[in-house]
Amino acid sequence: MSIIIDEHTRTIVQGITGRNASFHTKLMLGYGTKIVGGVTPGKGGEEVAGIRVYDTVKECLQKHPDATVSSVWVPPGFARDAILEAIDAGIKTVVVITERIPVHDMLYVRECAREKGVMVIGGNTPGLISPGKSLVGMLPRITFKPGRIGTVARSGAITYYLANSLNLAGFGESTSVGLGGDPILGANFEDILHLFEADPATDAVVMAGEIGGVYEELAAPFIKKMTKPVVAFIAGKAAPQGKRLGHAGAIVEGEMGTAQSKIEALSANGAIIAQTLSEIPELLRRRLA
Amino acid sequence: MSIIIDEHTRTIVQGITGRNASFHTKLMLGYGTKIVGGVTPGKGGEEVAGIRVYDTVKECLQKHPDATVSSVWVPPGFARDAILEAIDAGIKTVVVITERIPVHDMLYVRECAREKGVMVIGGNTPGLISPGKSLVGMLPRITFKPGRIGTVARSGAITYYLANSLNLAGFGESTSVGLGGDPILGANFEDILHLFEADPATDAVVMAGEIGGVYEELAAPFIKKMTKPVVAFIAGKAAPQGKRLGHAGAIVEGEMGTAQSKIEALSANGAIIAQTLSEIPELLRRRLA
Amino acid sequence: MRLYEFEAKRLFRRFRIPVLDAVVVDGINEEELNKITYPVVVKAQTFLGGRGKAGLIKTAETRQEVESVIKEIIGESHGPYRIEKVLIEKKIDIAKELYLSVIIDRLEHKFCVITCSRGGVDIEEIARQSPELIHKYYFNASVRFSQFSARTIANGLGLSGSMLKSGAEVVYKLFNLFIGFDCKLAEINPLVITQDKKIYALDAKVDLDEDAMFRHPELKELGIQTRHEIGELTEREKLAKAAGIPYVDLDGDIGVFPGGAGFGIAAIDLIKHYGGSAANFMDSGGAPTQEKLRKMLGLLIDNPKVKAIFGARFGGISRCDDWAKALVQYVIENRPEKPMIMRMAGNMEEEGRRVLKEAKEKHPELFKNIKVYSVTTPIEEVIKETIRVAKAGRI
Amino acid sequence: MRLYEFEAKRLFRRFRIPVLDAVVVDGINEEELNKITYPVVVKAQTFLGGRGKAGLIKTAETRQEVESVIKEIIGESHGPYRIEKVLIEKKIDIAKELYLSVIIDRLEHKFCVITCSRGGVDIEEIARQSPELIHKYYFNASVRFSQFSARTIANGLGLSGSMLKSGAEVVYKLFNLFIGFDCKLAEINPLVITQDKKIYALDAKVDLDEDAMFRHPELKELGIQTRHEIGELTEREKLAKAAGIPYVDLDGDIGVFPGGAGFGIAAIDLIKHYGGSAANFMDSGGAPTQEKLRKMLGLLIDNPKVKAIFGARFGGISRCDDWAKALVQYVIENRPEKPMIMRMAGNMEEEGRRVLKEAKEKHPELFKNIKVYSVTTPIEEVIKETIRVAKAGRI
Repeated sequence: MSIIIDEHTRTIVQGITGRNASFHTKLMLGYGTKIVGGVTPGKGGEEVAGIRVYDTVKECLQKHPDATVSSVWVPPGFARDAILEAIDAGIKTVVVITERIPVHDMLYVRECAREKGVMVIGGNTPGLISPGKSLVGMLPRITFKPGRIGTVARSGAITYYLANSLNLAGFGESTSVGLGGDPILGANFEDILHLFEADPATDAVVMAGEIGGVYEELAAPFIKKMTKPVVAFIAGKAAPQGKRLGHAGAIVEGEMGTAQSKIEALSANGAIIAQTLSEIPELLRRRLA
Repeated sequence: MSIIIDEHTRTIVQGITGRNASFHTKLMLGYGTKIVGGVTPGKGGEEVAGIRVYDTVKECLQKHPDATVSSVWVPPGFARDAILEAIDAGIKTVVVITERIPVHDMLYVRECAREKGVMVIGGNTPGLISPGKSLVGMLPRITFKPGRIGTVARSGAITYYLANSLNLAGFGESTSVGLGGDPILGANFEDILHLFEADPATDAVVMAGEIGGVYEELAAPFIKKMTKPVVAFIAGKAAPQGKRLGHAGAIVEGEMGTAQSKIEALSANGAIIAQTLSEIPELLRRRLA
Repeated sequence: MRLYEFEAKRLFRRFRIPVLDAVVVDGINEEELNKITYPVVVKAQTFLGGRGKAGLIKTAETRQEVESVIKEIIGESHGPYRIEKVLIEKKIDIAKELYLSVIIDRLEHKFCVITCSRGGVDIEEIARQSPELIHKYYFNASVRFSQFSARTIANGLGLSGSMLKSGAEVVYKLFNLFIGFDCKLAEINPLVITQDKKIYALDAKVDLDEDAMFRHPELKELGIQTRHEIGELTEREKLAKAAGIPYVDLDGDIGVFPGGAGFGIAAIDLIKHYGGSAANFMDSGGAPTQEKLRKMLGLLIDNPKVKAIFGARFGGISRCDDWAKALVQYVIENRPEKPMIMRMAGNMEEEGRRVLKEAKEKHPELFKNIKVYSVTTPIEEVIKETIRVAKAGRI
Repeated sequence: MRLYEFEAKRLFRRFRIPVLDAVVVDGINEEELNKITYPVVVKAQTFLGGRGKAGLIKTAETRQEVESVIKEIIGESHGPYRIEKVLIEKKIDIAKELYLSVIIDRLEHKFCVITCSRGGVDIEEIARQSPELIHKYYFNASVRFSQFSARTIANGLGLSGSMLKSGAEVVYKLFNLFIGFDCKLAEINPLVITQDKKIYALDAKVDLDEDAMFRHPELKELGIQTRHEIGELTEREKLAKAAGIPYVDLDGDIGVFPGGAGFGIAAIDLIKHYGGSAANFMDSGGAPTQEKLRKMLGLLIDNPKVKAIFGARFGGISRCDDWAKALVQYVIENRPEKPMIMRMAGNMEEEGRRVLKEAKEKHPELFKNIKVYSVTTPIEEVIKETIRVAKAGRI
């Protein structure tokens, strides 16, 4: 078992003919991900890595009605439309690789998705992986191994280093989910924690957050209700206040977005706080013992 | 009993300070209609016929939380906003007197109303009356008498002549509803027929339609399911094809909007067709005997 | 309100829907004709379809030919219309003709995009004969139209590659035009693809919502005015229109002076049912002023075909006292001799009766041909009485 | 991206939100100052609040006074900012000051209109002390903002009569501006009502979504350019910005050359945790080109404070081979001597290792201060090693 994707999941790739998308389509296929079609408007009929390209998601799903997951790789100005297209066509999980999607667009997309019961992951997510089963996105396969720890993080690289630290210590992942680095996200920590809590193949969860936004704080109350241990790592404790660090999601805004606020909220609700990546396996081991 | 309004119904008047609205507010009060407040933006604090005017529907309902019905008398360019305001504030039935509301506006308003379970009657309706109990709109009280016939018509004047014909023959009305003459309506024949069918105080229904639109045809299948007799009068049999007769609702459009099409659909589903107004009482008498 | 092709294409240009360069002339306009490069297509401007079959679309290769075609077409009749203008467009090499429209579906209460992979022909005919060629896409009025919907629609038209994108662009823009101008219909038939892979709206049909005109002052900038849309107006219809009165001339001899439009339509039926014949349709609108009521009456009195007037006022939003005052003032000022059989009931009836009574006492000779029944006389009795009077020529 | 008051007011004018006539000067501009009628208010243009308390808003009654005030204010410091421009507006008689803003509420994921009947003061202060004065109204992103909502909001501000209407107009337009320009914040504090019952946005604060700038070419027409928003840029930050690299100078001696922003932030924490000190924050963005990677490296090498470089590449959307090639080319071209402790893992790692190995064999002397660990060495070991090297000054 795993969450969201497994060895049976059929996926499609929106924007498949782009440089990154076509490159990672090959890597995903190499990993065993079942990609049944791609979509690029105006390129219907072409092929990428042996995968048929369609003009619209609707047409693609007419040919492949068993596809339930789409990854979106289009430029930010087209992301809103591509996500809405996937939702409208009946896709159940949309993994949005595209970064820097306008905030108003994501607010609109979130509403449509919630209304239709669709999970949107991202934007600016590296994707997710259920090791040994399926990989949707661009996570480096080398660092992920099958196991019983669920991970969820906002940053792509931290997702990789988390798995790397776990694996070097003998752990593996049931599923690793990247939430994405954009300021407004589809799925948030709480959504994913719910899934891990219900997943029989997951024994514990590691979540990694960072300064900016409120998703860590919003998830804290649910952690208290969970039966499974949660280890949390928060980046940005040493970040200078008021300095803009890279993507917009990392602006320190108000009292709620600080590393301190997040750590306090998580810790107060029973999460185990990790100061470094390398201590995470030990913290897990102690709680799982 | 009666449908939609009765002696307990609390109503408000939107656009109350206008010439027609203030005049008919007096007539409604004279009839016994319980008007608890009026709304005209910028005129909050004034009074019309002893009724307090508020700036917004929300404020009005805060003071009079028992109001469930609003009549809307604002100019057509403001109608959409006024109706949405009533719906948003929690009004359950909106009676739209305003005529010539843009078609796109009414389509939008209909969706919002249906989503919130609100009944919008009109636009371009004379209103409705449950004789002896309550009158919302501008129907002339003189022609309506308490009784057990429900009437529903698109045209205002035909609503009056129907009641007049019924009363001269000894019948009275449980409730008379004017659907309105605009091309896109909120409530349609079928909605009102459902209510009359369920109303213990109604023995039979008279419906009056006219050329243009499809509301008569759409209602026909439900008539077949009704236990109560329905007499139908359709205006426009002698109207020249393709001539625009007054309001937009009366354009003959396609095969569905003709008097012939309506009469056939209604008749095939068990409605009794009246050729003149004066024969209606006799047709009712025969069926109710 | 239906627009002429050349007007609709002005809206298209504003929304950047590709149309051909064109000139519009109402005769041999040297300056405009000098702009043309040949060959061209000359198209009569009219509201009816079937212009091709009617010989109202013609090609021309030279200046001489174009002038003779213009002279030939302008002044021709097409159904009830006289052709006053022609649109002259460059002739192009067509590879494919499609059909595309946006309408309001009154059954579903939604906007509906209709497409067909066979355009340039009568779409209703195709819908009957090959319904499988017609695609319909429904959209709620509350939902923003998305680019992906436009692509899905273009894809359903069989477009692919670069044509998918330009086709989707046209769909997207046409939908936005439909919303932006409060249309009841926006149609392109045919939407053509040329041999060199360009896409054009070759024809354009737009039907605007009259009731939304108040929020489209930009139409005036585009030179588009409100007008009567079906058929030519009679002189009396023009007078009525100028006064803001919906009015249609009919063939009979009974002038109908009703309350609302619905009863106006019913009255024509009832007059026919009882063996008479109405001279007109008329609508007073919501709450007419006394001045408007007098104008309405004047239209009937001044019509030589009218032998008697049937009047009915059921005061709702309109008031009986206003109606009575208007009647009295008109009669005193114009001293009409035609018989008027009327009925007055409803709101402010008492006051109305008082006004009538006073006037009659003061000017008995002016009111001898005027009867005003009350609520106790069934309306159909009043109609029958009017028919009798019209036939007899007197009360 | 935060706008200056005078820029925000340009957006306000475009949406017809009433603002006072004003001139903006960066010194004694004769032509502009000749347009003034006295008395006026001279306001320093800066991103921080509290200008009044800081003496950066002053009145002037005469030309002489205004010139002396301008000279006084321009060049002053306000927090990290140097005042470069002042806005000069007519002084008006204020009867009432209100607060109005539209923001994105990230807890609710909705747009939120915030009002307060006490404006012109620190709104966060009021929210703490008198929360009952603050009203919040939430709106879904998918719903059209209605005039009635604007009236309800104006009503909640205690406005009535004609002021209700003009207040509602401002609310409606501010919301539309917020949507129309993809704002994160649009604020009027204070919104003033004058003694003669006029309403003006006396101050204006707008924060735009950088990620939506691509669809607002109209900002350029309005003279508004993308910029760094908080604090003054260092020379190196300016260089980075010109190259499109998010970069912030910090105080330490370890140059951080990370993958994404998230790990860049974590790396600063971890360096501190293990007793070191980072010299910078930097983000490579999604999939950086080799050229961009070389520029990133150059920023660190050229920084005299940097004693050692910590590099980490976990190839995801970015590829290890690109990263390795960029490193090799930079080293060959620039022959840097600073030690670099790196780690490379992930997508295309094998190819990356091959590139590095070849280069090292060809130019062993250039790579003697460069170590590139693999996936089997924990990242924190690499950080500790870098701290050790930075302290020792050599590998």
